[in-house]
Amino acid sequence: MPDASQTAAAESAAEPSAPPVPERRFSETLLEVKNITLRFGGVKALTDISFDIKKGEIRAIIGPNGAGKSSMLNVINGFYTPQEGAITYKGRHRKAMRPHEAASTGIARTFQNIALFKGMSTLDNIMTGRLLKMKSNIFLQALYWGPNQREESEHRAFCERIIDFLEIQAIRKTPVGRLPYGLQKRVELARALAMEPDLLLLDEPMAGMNVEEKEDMCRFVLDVNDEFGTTIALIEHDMGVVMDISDRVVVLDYGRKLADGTPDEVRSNQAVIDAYLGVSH
Amino acid sequence: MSQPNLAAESAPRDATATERPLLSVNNIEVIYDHVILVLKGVSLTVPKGGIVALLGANGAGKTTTLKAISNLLRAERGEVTKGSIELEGEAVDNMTPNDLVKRGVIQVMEGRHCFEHLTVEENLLTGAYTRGGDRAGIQRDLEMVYDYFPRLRERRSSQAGYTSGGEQQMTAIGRALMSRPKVVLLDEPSMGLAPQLVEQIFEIVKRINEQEGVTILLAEQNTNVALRYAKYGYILENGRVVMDGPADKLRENEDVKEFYLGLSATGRKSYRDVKHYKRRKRWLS
Amino acid sequence: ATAPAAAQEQYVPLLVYKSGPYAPNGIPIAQGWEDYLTLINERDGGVGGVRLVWEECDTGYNNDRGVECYERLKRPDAAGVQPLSTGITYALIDRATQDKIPLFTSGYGRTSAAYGPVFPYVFSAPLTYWSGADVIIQYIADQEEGSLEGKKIALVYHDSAYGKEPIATLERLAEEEGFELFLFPVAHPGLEQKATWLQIGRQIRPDWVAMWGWGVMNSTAVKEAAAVGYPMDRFIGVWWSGSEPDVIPAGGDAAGYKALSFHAPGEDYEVLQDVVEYVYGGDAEAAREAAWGQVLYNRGIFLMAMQVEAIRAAQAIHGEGQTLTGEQIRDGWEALTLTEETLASLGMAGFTKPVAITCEDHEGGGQAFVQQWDGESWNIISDWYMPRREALKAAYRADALAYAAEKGITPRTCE
Amino acid sequence: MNLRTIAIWAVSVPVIIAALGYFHQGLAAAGLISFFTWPFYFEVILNGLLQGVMYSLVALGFVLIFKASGIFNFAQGSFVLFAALTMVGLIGMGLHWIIAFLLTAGVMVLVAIAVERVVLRPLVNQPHIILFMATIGIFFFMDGFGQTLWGSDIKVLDIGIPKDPIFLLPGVFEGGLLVNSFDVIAALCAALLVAVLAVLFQYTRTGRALRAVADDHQAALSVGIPLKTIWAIVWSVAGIVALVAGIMWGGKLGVQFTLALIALKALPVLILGGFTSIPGAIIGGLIIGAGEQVAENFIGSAIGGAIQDWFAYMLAMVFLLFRPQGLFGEKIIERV
Amino acid sequence: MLYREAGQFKTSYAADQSLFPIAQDKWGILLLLAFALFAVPFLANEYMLNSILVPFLVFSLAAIGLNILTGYCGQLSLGTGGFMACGAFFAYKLTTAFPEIHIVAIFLLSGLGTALVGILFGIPSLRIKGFYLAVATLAAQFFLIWMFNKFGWWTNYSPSGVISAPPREVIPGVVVTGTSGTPEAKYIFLLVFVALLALLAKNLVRSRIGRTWMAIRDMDIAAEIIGIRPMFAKLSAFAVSSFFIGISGALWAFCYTGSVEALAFEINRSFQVLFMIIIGGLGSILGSFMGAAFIVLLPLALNNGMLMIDPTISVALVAHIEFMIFGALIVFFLIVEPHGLARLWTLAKEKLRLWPFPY
Ligand SMILES: Nc1ncnc2c1ncn2[C@@H]1O[C@H](COP(=O)(O)OP(=O)(O)OP(=O)(O)O)[C@@H](O)[C@H]1O
Ligand SMILES: Nc1ncnc2c1ncn2[C@@H]1O[C@H](COP(=O)(O)OP(=O)(O)OP(=O)(O)O)[C@@H](O)[C@H]1O
Ligand SMILES: [Mg+2]
Ligand SMILES: [Mg+2]
Repeated sequence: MPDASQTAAAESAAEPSAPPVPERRFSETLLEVKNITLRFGGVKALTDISFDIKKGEIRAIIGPNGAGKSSMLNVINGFYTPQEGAITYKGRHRKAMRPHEAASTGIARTFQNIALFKGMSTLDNIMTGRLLKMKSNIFLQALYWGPNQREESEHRAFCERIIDFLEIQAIRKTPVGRLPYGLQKRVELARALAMEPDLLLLDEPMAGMNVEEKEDMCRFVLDVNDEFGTTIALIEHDMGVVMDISDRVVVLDYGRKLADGTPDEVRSNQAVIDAYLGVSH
Repeated sequence: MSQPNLAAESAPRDATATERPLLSVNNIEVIYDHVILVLKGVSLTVPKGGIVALLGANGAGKTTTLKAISNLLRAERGEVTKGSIELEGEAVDNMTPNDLVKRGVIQVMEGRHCFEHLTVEENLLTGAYTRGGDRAGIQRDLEMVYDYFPRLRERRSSQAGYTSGGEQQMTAIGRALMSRPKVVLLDEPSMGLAPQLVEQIFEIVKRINEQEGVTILLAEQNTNVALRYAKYGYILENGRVVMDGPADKLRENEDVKEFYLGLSATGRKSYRDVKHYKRRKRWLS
Repeated sequence: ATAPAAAQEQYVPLLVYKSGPYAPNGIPIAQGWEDYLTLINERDGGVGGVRLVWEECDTGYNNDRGVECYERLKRPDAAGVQPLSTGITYALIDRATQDKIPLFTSGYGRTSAAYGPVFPYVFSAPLTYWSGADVIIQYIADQEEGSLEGKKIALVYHDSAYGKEPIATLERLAEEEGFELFLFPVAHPGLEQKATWLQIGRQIRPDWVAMWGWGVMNSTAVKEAAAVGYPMDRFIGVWWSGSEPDVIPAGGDAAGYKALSFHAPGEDYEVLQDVVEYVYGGDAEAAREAAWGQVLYNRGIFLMAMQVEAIRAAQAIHGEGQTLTGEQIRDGWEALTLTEETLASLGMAGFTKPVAITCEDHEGGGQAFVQQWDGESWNIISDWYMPRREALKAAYRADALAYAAEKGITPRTCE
Repeated sequence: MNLRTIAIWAVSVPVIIAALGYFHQGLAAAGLISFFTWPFYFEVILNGLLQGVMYSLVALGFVLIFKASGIFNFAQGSFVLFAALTMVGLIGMGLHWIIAFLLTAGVMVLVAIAVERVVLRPLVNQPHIILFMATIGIFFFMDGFGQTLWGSDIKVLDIGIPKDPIFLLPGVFEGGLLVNSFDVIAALCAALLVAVLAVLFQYTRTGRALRAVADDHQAALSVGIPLKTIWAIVWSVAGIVALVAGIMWGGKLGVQFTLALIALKALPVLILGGFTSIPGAIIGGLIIGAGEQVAENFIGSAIGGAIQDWFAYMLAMVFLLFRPQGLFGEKIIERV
Repeated sequence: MLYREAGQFKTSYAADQSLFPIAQDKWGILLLLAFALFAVPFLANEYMLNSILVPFLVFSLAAIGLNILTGYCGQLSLGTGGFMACGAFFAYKLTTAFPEIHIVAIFLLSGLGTALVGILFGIPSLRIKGFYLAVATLAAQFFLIWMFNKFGWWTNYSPSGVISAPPREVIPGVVVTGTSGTPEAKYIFLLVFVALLALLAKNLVRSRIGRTWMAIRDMDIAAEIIGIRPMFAKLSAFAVSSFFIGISGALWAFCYTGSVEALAFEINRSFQVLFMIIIGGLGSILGSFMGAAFIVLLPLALNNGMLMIDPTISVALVAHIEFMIFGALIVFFLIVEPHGLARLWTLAKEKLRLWPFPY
């Protein structure tokens, strides 16, 4: 995320864009998934999947339950190692990678079944997102003095900005285990944002929210994308959301790629309608 | 409560005016951990054979209300400190969840809660625990669940811990159906399900409601669908019921339209157009 | 146990263990102590007219609990402490010396503390572990017609400070007498002896087995020995491995098992009859219920008798009929001489052998014998043995001086 | 367990035993350990296996409770002690041992019900570590209670199981292989118990409910599984298993306080077999028993002895490095 | 009405992040420390100092150590006793080999040595979790005790395997080790030393590394996905935890009992410390102190209390009843508040804050 000069630039860019949505164009490829196949024993979760994510876009992944969407994200951030295929990220080619390495190259994510640190407060959860950016060594930390204290304050300030941004000031010190579901999702987003990622993977960020909250969440996602230029890959079942905010959509079904294209293309694809949408939206 | 009751003549009772409601919750207060007051006087009634929706924002107390009914609160160090809950006129305070299931009240918990190490089929079978040795009946119902959710049949022998989110949700609902319930307390059944499946599940809910006479109390975020299938709705805010009424009336209400259905006067707005300055209006009480 | 306030009283703190893993052994000893103290008060009206009062604290045979108990019970006028555990003794040696309270560690504790110049407050009459090891070897040699050349002897020991004490002495003797020594440590609490006895019974097949065990380790050893068919009459325990709780659980299998002791088993001694009369009102059955006549009960009587005699000796120095401080009673210890006559006057004729403690020698020259379990009771089967002390005393001295050097203590001169 | 696994075990076990034997023979040849002979080696393994079954008997009680509630019951050792004490006490009152056994079993059921009411019910749905701690509370209570009731002196428990040494296969090995008849009978009892329990738990409705409870208390409640009853049943069964263990161990060692400590020997067994597997408790027991006896007899004497305590744990740890859930434990599910 | 935070506004993040954001807490702690430092040595008798306060402080340090590993990093350990033994024997070897090194340096060095051992035995934690990990730590426990018991080198070949602490001064003229130090000197030294170490621990757990540990504890997979290296996190927890535990072992041998054999640190010691942190509160430094107080004081209080009420009661019965009450109280406290005394304390404060209104 931004240092001061960037923020200023981003803010001016965040002037409301008037509807109808202008077709956004992206050229640079951030991540490319090539011929990925992932198996668990007999279960084939993904079969020969290829697609790409351009820098700066909002990319949606949709598909029926069990289609392999979450598995796809797990492959991207290194939690699962695919049996076949490879991933090119920021121009670098890789096959297997540990999740913490993925994190240090700028990939952050949220989880379908909330994976917050239940015993910690909201603020501490968000601060964990800053771990990679913090430098002071263990002795300074033990003394809590000088550079360490300054560092703690700086990062705290950063996290406070995110807290303001996501409007969760009131629950700063509450242990997250006690928060209602929707707020937990928001805290999870905050934690991911604190990592200042280049690529943000969101797994059903709006599940279990009502319309109003979804609106808020969409707003946040769009703002992150606009203001900080973060590339976003998003899994979501609410077609309204997907169609409204994503630039391109990839559709998975039973581990295979069914379609790939702009929301409008996907919406009118008969295979997609049959397999997933049911009634057309 | 300052908000006028929408249903002028207190709706749920008029259909079944003579009959006692199946379930009635009278002005309950719930406290967690002896200090956190979450429900501040919630009342609702569920008529026999009805589908009642419980709506409200995150943290409004929907889950808490359902758990209070099914007596699962104690396991979370919560307790009902005021008010009463009655099932067919009988207080349920001292019943264990097991008694309640035997009497036909079962809850589908939010966040799935499948038994990870059991296979999908074993998960379903645990739902039939209270039915004892009725093998043939259980087998029949198992088939019924598999017919409702064909995906589960495919995955029947995988450990539930390894199934996808949606599959787990189906397992959880199927598991509850296996107990042959009279009332199902459904906590966010649509969460994480593909749109097609959401419709399907609500169709199934409607079907069991109509065909088998199962009463449904439904906590939902997906107001749109919920109000389409429910006959009556309650809206919870901050641990209080702020509005209730027949589903169709609620759907017409301007506030509900704006805040729960995402419809403004001009129709559905794109999520792209929502502005920062738009702030929710809170019902004060 | 309280007396009219007017009379003089001498306070005796008792560290006991009546709970925990070692309770079966701790209970009869404590019973012996209490009964003897009661006897002195009831029969003689105290020591030189000074009544004995006591307080108990349960250590559970646990070192830190023992230290806590000591701190709780200690007073300047404490007659002395018997820690009844080698581990607790180690923890208390420095403290007691500083607090000027005598420690009486009879047949256990730090062996080299028998060297008085370095350990003025510790008394280990009548025998130390090293003496015990020496006696066992003497006895075995007698059974083997004088020569141990080429024999195999195994030591099964509790793997703690206590069990390790005899090793050095046995190693020295092995060298001198030409037998081969095998060591078998047994981890606390001593339930795991299968491997030990498989090796002993099936592989090494030593001619004799000696044991330094305590608590459940003893009975387990006897059972395991029986299970591999090791001949019981070639199995000798130290005095802490030769009491009823050690053999009764093994039932008939234990018959023939031997152990050292430094006081007689059984009931036929005047002092024990006195206990029945004065403490139990003549009811021998009630007394037997309370372990009267058992080996460890008799041990309790013996230990407390020594302590009472030390008080008496101290009164002889510092004034008859007075309450004395621990420091004064220490002087009594160093002047303690029990001859056959004094023993007889205490009703202990034949019960134990004379001791004479001096400033230099805190062991006092006691003797030990071998007893054997016949399935019903313990019987004396050997003469009294006198440990070969010249070599032992040199060893005490060397070890004690090394300790003094480490601690920066200047040894007293005895004269 | 299917045929294939059985075949694998049938082949690999003799191979491993032989390999270990040659390994030790090699060590002995190189002078690193003091002795090695094949008959003694087999004798050690045989005795180790029998000893291991005794461990399994205690481990079994742990497994039952863990399987059914996800609770690691620290108090199992004190149950063993308490059961044995009660049984001895009742025999001491002049009852026949069979009657005393039945009465004690009844007492253990009462204990189980009390534990459920007083401890488990209020702590439903708490993290495992809390429940673990609660069982430590029970441990202290039961230890104190048992001793207050029955005293802490050592007692003899003899129900007439013979304890004679037997020499097996005297034709094959010189002098035969020595085992004790008591150990053999104890092993048979344990095997029987395991078979019965394994069937009970794997293939019945109650068995399924137990496993459900272990996974998620709250969800189990929500589908109407009566935790009360389930727990009372399981703790009763565990209590009765403790009684059998108490009779065997008490018969071997005498009944007194230390009996509670044998629980510590059951830990590596449990961990190696997997907390949730009843057959695992037996197999784990066999491996630990044989392994530690071999180590103590051959290697221990070379490096100072009394190594079997840590050796058992090290052995279990090595197995865990390859299978973090134990040999037969349920796979640990890790997903996001 | 005394306990209010209203009106106390933080003007900087640094202020909000300070140790005790609420002024009452800060002053309360300072007062308590001042009392402990200046008043207690004069009020308490020798028994209280030697047998209650000193072991309490030593145990508190061990509990802090274990709490870092188990409470903060979620790695269940039953090897505390073994690590305490490491500290004790390292310190003994060091101070007998280099008598000129200052005793505090000896303690810190033996803590560092123990940290290395901790890392070694922590390696299996990269693969083994939960109760299964307990076995790895138990292996450490039994192995270390066996090693110290078996090899004479550790005890400078003392025939019994018992080491006794040589007298050492912390400042010229004030001996704090062995039995020659006065109870007051020992107590004050321990109080200051333990308080400082506790402060370090508190700082660690509220810094980056503490959050790393907690993340691993709460959900290791998610932690890895936000960029935490599990190996670093777990091994650092083992190291830091063993550091504290090692020091407490050294203090145990040097300042409390004055002499120990390896068996003093057997498995029961590990359980004892584990009880402390569970009763006191997992993941709480304050809880470590409370738990240590509970486990050290309660048995003594029960024991002394019963004898006070009825001096003729048999000590065996007292010991048994003490066991029963102790067990029952553990269960009772867990039922009242599963998250330990520290949590109970916070809840009480929360109630106080709301007082006189119930919610
Ligand atoms: N670790 C695993 N082991 C075994 N099977 C797995 C594992 N992870 C995923 N699967 C299987 O792979 C398939 C795809 O799962 P995934 O979670 O990716 O689905 P999804 O598209 O995210 O579905 P949903 O929308 O329901 O979350 C499912 O059938 C699931 O059971
Ligand atoms: N175990 C608990 N301990 C303390 N507070 C709790 C607990 N469970 C819930 N709460 C609090 O109770 C309030 C209501 O929670 P509840 O889960 O009932 O809301 P909900 O309406 O179901 O929300 P959602 O739509 O997010 O599921 C929340 O503010 C939450 O923080
Ligand atoms: Mg998914
Ligand atoms: Mg909810």
